[in-house]
Amino acid sequence: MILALSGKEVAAQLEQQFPGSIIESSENNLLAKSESLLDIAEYLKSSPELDFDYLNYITAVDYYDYFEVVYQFTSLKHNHSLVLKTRCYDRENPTVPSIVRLYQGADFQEREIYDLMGISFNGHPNLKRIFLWEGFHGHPLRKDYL
Amino acid sequence: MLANYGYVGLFLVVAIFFVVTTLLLPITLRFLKIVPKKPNPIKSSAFECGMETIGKTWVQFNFRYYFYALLFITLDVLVVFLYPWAVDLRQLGRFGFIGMLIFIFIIVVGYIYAWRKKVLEWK
Amino acid sequence: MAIKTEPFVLNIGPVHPSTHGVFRMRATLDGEVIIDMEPIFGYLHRGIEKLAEERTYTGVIPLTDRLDYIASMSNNLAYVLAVEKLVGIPVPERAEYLRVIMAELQRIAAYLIAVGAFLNECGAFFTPFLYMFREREKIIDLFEMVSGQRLLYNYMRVGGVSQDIPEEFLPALDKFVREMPGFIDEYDRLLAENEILLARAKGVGILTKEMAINCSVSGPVLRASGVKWDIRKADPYSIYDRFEFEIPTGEVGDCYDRYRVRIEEMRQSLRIIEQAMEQIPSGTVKSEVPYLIRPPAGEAYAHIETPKGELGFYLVSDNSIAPYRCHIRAPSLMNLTVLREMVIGWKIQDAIIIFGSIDITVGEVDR
Amino acid sequence: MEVAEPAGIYVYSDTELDRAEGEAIESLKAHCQQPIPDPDEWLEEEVRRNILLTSIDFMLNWARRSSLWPAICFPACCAFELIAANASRFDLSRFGMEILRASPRQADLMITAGTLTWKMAPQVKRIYDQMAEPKWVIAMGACGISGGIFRSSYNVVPGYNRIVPVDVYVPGCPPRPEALIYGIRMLHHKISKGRAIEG
Repeated sequence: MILALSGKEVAAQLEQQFPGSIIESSENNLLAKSESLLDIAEYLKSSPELDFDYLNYITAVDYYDYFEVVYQFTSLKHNHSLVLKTRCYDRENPTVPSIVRLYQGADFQEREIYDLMGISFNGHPNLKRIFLWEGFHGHPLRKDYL
Repeated sequence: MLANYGYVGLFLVVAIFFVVTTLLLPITLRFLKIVPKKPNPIKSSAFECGMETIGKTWVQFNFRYYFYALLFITLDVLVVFLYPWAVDLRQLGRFGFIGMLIFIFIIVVGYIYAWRKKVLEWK
Repeated sequence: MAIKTEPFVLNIGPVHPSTHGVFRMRATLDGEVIIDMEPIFGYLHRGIEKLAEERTYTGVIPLTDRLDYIASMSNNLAYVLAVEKLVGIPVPERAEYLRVIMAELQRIAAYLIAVGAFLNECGAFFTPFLYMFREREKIIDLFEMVSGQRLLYNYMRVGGVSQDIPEEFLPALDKFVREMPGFIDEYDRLLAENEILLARAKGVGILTKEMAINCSVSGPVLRASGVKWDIRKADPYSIYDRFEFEIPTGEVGDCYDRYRVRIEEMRQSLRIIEQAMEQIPSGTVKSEVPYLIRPPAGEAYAHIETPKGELGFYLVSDNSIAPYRCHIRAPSLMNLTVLREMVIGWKIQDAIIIFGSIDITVGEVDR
Repeated sequence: MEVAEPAGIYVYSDTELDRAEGEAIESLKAHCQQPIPDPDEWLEEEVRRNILLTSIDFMLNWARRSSLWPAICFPACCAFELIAANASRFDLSRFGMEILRASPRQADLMITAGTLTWKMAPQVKRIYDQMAEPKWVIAMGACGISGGIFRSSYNVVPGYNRIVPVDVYVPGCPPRPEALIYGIRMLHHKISKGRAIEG
């Protein structure tokens, strides 16, 4: 049975590692600042007792006044999983650090979010549209797309 | 003796007739408008999985394809000489047989040399 | 004397017999060896996630059929589990057993296509493919009895399944389950020690365990690399914890291991179906669900083990009748992350085999 | 035989290739907003033909319709119904459609099995143009006829007749192999009524 780690425990651990990086932590997910996302993911992957080595998915949701990027990590050894979220508030050019260096599986998913939602990931080696063609105007999955 | 040449002549006539008809058939069918002819630039361009071809195709290829061609030609020449020898083996008798063996032996030496030099490895 | 050879760009493009649909590889070649390869998607991007946002929760089910169109029962199951997790609807026992039977039958049908297409690309021109289609037709007859459709079934509903099985379904299923191991042994005898397949698939396209985990690969491709990870065992959904079955894993992670894992998993699925047929209770098949489901605001993620890998649905609801956001975690798209590393350095014909052994469906890649 | 190391990952910069493909798609999308009329206006008007031509027409039409080879245009789900129709149960080779030809050069019938998106449209148009003359098109499935269940999507062409002239429409999602065979039989009737020799 995959034990979904509660956001509160992990938040406590992360707080003393990176003070001030956790905005809020509810029962089943963990909201972090987007600036410190990269080293949180680094810590989650490298720390022995957490050891999240498998990235389930990355997705993005458009809540009109902010974008929310959702990551779910799983540890194949300890059989537990964690949902990590970040938010970016400006709508013209939302950027989130890319975690392709840590999880190569994030490559296509980040390109898909850039293509359909318009969130650009700085640090991504090959960020361009994955499903639509180059000249396509706009990002279809946004709520204000016609 | 003359009759034998008759057969060769007959064979030549049939061959020419066959070649001429296969060449002229599409032209006559097109003339009779049975085969429709609607050329357009896209139809004459190369088919590459539905995309235009990218970049130039006259590139410098790897050398190993050339080795294969060379080896094929050397061994193919051997086959051409074998045909007339095989047709009247009984008249040639033992002398012809030994001669051909020597000829084959020379070619096989070249083949073994190429084999030992690992030319046939498909890297 | 080293002769400089120039690279040459070739499109193994959208219209190609062995790309399992419309998938394009832009390969840079030196002679036959691939120096570099860029996968290009999007030729079948129908925007299913956008369409899902303007349909009711029950209306999205036909959309999920068309995701991985050769395993549409599994897609339905994944979506329906996500909605039930969001809304919290109990599912009657008989419906749970029916879902497991249909999902496992669909796994066998999808593996038959996967192995058939893989061998088709190995050069066994259509012989094993037609053998395996002969068995798949039997499974399709069973599905037609149940849902009336041959390929896209739209069979499962939130809270159960759409209709009960006719009474001649179980005898037909019993006949199928008794015959099928014989056919699988027939393929195995035909293919397992076949020296052409061994020569072309053994040691070709090796995927190491670390790369597989790092690239979030899932399904038979991950298990063939030696990682014992199957969601039916790791995170048992519906009633999979009541059946016992093994998880076959390969050692090296080459194309031959992926072939072996798929053949073994067919046998395990047959075992599950046998156990499910014995324990199936009678009773209702669908719990009371309002016509327009209006889940409480919140989010839910449910993932199941489909023949391609871990298919997950991430649903966000804002207490309206349509999902606010419906993200689909497509296993085929993740499995393609490793294609570039596995293909570079091999010849084109090996690249086609490696791509065939990963076994993707473009409907799920492009969504 | 060491290989000259390629300049960077790609020998060409692929972004301008993508942009070129993008413009091709945009121009095709702007150009193809109206459906192309189906090539069957000659079916209705009664053509007076003398006997000699009719017998040649009959013979040629019989030859053409009994060996239609389908070209490969397999985007989505209908492809598996087409393969099932080709497999041993609903044998399409009874009608002379022995093999699914991979290249359009050797094909004279295009069965469009699947949803057409705007990114795939230039490729399908190119495949159609590269097929040899007397060629026919069967639009298979609801997505082929009118975009089907994905009609309101931003990336789906509402029907193949925007891109290629369609001869026979086979409804269904996916249509059963029997429905496809019925559509092929209708195409056979249509070919047998046609004029084999133009002009």
